[in-house]
Amino acid sequence: MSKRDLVGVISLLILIGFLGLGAASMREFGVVDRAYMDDYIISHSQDEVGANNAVTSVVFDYRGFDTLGEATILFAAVVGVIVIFRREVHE
Amino acid sequence: MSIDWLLIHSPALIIAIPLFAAFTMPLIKKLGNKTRNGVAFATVLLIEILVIMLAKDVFASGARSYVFGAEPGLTLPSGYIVPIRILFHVDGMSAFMAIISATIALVAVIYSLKFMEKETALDRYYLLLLLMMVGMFGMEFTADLFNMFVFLEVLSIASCGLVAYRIHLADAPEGALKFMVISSIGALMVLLATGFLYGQYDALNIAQLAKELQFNFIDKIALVLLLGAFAMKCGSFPMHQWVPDTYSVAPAPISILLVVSTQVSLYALFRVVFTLYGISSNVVVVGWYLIVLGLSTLFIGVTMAIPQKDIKRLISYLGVSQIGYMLIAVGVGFSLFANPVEFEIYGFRAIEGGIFQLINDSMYMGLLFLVSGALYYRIGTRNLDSMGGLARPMKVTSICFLIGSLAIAGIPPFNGFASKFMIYETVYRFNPIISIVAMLVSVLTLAAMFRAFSAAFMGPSLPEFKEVREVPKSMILGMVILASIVVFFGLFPSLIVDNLVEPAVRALISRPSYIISLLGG
Amino acid sequence: MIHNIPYLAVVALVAIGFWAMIFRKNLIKVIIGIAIIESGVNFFLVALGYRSGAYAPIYTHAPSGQMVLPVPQALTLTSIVIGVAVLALMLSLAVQIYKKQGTLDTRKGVLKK
Amino acid sequence: MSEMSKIVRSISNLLLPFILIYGFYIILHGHLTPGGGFQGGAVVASGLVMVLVAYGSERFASWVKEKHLSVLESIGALGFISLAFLGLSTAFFYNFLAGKGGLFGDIPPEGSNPGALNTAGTLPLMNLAVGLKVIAGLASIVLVMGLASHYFKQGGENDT
Repeated sequence: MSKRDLVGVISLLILIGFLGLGAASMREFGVVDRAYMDDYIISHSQDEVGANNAVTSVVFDYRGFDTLGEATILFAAVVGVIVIFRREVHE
Repeated sequence: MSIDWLLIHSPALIIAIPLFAAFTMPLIKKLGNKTRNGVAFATVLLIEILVIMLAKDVFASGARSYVFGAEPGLTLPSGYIVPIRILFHVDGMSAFMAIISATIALVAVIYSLKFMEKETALDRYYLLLLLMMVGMFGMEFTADLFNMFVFLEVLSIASCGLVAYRIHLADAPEGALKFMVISSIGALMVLLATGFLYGQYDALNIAQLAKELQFNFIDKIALVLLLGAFAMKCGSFPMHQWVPDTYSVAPAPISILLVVSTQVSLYALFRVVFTLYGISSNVVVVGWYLIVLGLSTLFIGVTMAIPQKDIKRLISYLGVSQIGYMLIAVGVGFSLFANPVEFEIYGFRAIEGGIFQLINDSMYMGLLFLVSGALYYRIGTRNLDSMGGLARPMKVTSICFLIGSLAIAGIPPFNGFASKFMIYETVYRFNPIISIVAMLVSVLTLAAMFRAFSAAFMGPSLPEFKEVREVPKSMILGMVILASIVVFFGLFPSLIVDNLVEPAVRALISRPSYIISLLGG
Repeated sequence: MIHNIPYLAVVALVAIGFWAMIFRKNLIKVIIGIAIIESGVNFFLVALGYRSGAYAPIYTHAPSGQMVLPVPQALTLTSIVIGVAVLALMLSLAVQIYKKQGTLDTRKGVLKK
Repeated sequence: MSEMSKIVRSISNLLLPFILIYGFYIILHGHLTPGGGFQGGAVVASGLVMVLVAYGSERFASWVKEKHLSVLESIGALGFISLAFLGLSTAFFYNFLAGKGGLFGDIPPEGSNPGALNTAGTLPLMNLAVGLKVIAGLASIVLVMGLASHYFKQGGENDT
């Protein structure tokens, strides 16, 4: 086992212990005790946005700006792939 | 379309206009190169003007918030207690960062007009450059953790495409992949931390989270994840290896934008430390974490820089070590946060020094990268050993390089001296040893830069460089803009500190006013 | 503790991803490691939004009862698309690296300098 | 990628219309049922990719050019951001059609309902724009990668 592997093992163990403790002390799965933001969206998505699907109303209205960023990311990735695979690099 | 309307909507417009221009780029490709360059230049110029207008307003009359998809000013839905929509919050610090990004982007586009002329698919180059700008502005303005993650990814993916732009270079895909791996790990850590915080408080807004934070065990995990992620992205030790590999393969105008993007990560780090956690965290531990991170970054960066033969790798390693100064200064300030007396005496001034160093760093690092790009443009190599005697044919370039190297080493009367002196002074009162190490690093920086200068510009003219001429005018213009900023900031430091840096630092440290201006009393 | 098994599964996924990243020598496997971490984080977000016994937050022919939280689902959607974009770019770069160096082994020059 | 056998090609011809219809259904009903622009776009794009795999990237490229796809993608993105711009009289991303009674302007009845298409304001339009963008984007990623792998296999250098 090389030195690099040892460092890897130790950092991985620290990470697992750290996240595992955090996950174990999270609130119980399936029990949401505070949901001010989500309850507002569930109860207002029909009268404010007019959408039956609350998730879509979040995606395109309440957090529409995130979706613009997401569309931008996909756009940038497509452009990046095209740039990486272009044939001629000099004019 | 009055000025008022423009100011109200400017946080959104500063993001939306470059996005619109970027999306149009593939459509206007057919209209010719002039149109394409014109659109790119006009967009960055317009954004620069908008940013300066917005910053002037913010410095004069306080922070501005923007709500996406609802009436302006309605940060909470009427009669409700928590924010639902994505909010932008532009305070002094965000405006300060936006000025840096907009200026550097403008210089990068001016420089690219000639520098990139011979490459193909330039519409995509300018498209990605605009998207990089969008990512930076988004991270600076947003008051929403998930939105910050999204813009972090916009920034990384656009930069990755640009780093790999000269794909024919042997190292280009490797440099880009390294950058992408580090960025995506960092971004996933941010997302994990966002999940931890969301799961507890059902909120994504930074102000709302700051208001409710209890600093329990899960909050501590989220803090560690966020600190680790942004420290990784700003190129500090031990994750500094990607910086030289990435910077050296990227075209020079992109390298200077990458410098700013590391500083935007640094801004996000400061935002997390000061605004999200602030006084409710253990300030001494976090402060010392930043100081130790800064010290190791400072030292490793400069020792790696000295033996480099590739001019861009040398400058990149020095750039890594410069990040250390800001981390140390802000760490010192933050560790005194809980102690108002000492904070007033020198803690505040230490943070001021760090933030002043941030703007200075972006300017002289930008200048040095542009000069290395100019050398590459004319002689086609980055190897210092095969250069020599270039001062005679390339006078302006060599003077710019001299200004940049004196500034980075902290020699008066250039801007590096002004900010580094503030840092030495205040850090010395905190802990003399740190200050002495920082000064020592400055001397080593000077040595490295002196070696590079004499290798490239001094000595007899080499026969193979008989035909070398000065670079085209637009490239000179880009360098001269940055060089004059470096000189100006060095000659009138108090003007800049009073008018730009102090409002920014006041905004950064005042966590209660951030919360109140978004959520009300 | 036993109620938190989904969160622990998230930790396991993230750990597997990091393991693949650190110890696998093939570039494609490193990229797969990142994709695994990505799915772990997405799983975490979705798990945070679950309410026991609740229905999907869609009113079309909805049964009466509580609904699960919609925001984590939207966040997960965003994060999945981002993951696709990142994956596409990284795989393209891996193809180019293979073409230039003839190997994807991280011990033979790739990503090591 | 090279062409696959006759069986694969025939089956993919047979399946393509169904996949397209299903994908467009998901895009158009995004505000009523699970789905939306991204999900439906991914379905349609996967249908196109199936054709690409069956016929090989060169033949596919003779029907659908990469530059046409990037124009389509730009149009989708521009449509999306323009819809966001149109709300600028109030705020960026303001849903200016919801509840106004016109196009997509109806408000559905409170609570569980069968769902009407003419609701949700700008959401269906944004779904369409994003759907177009995702179809073009994902198809062009796979097309470019397929063409490149074919090109590399023939020993082509990309720095000429």
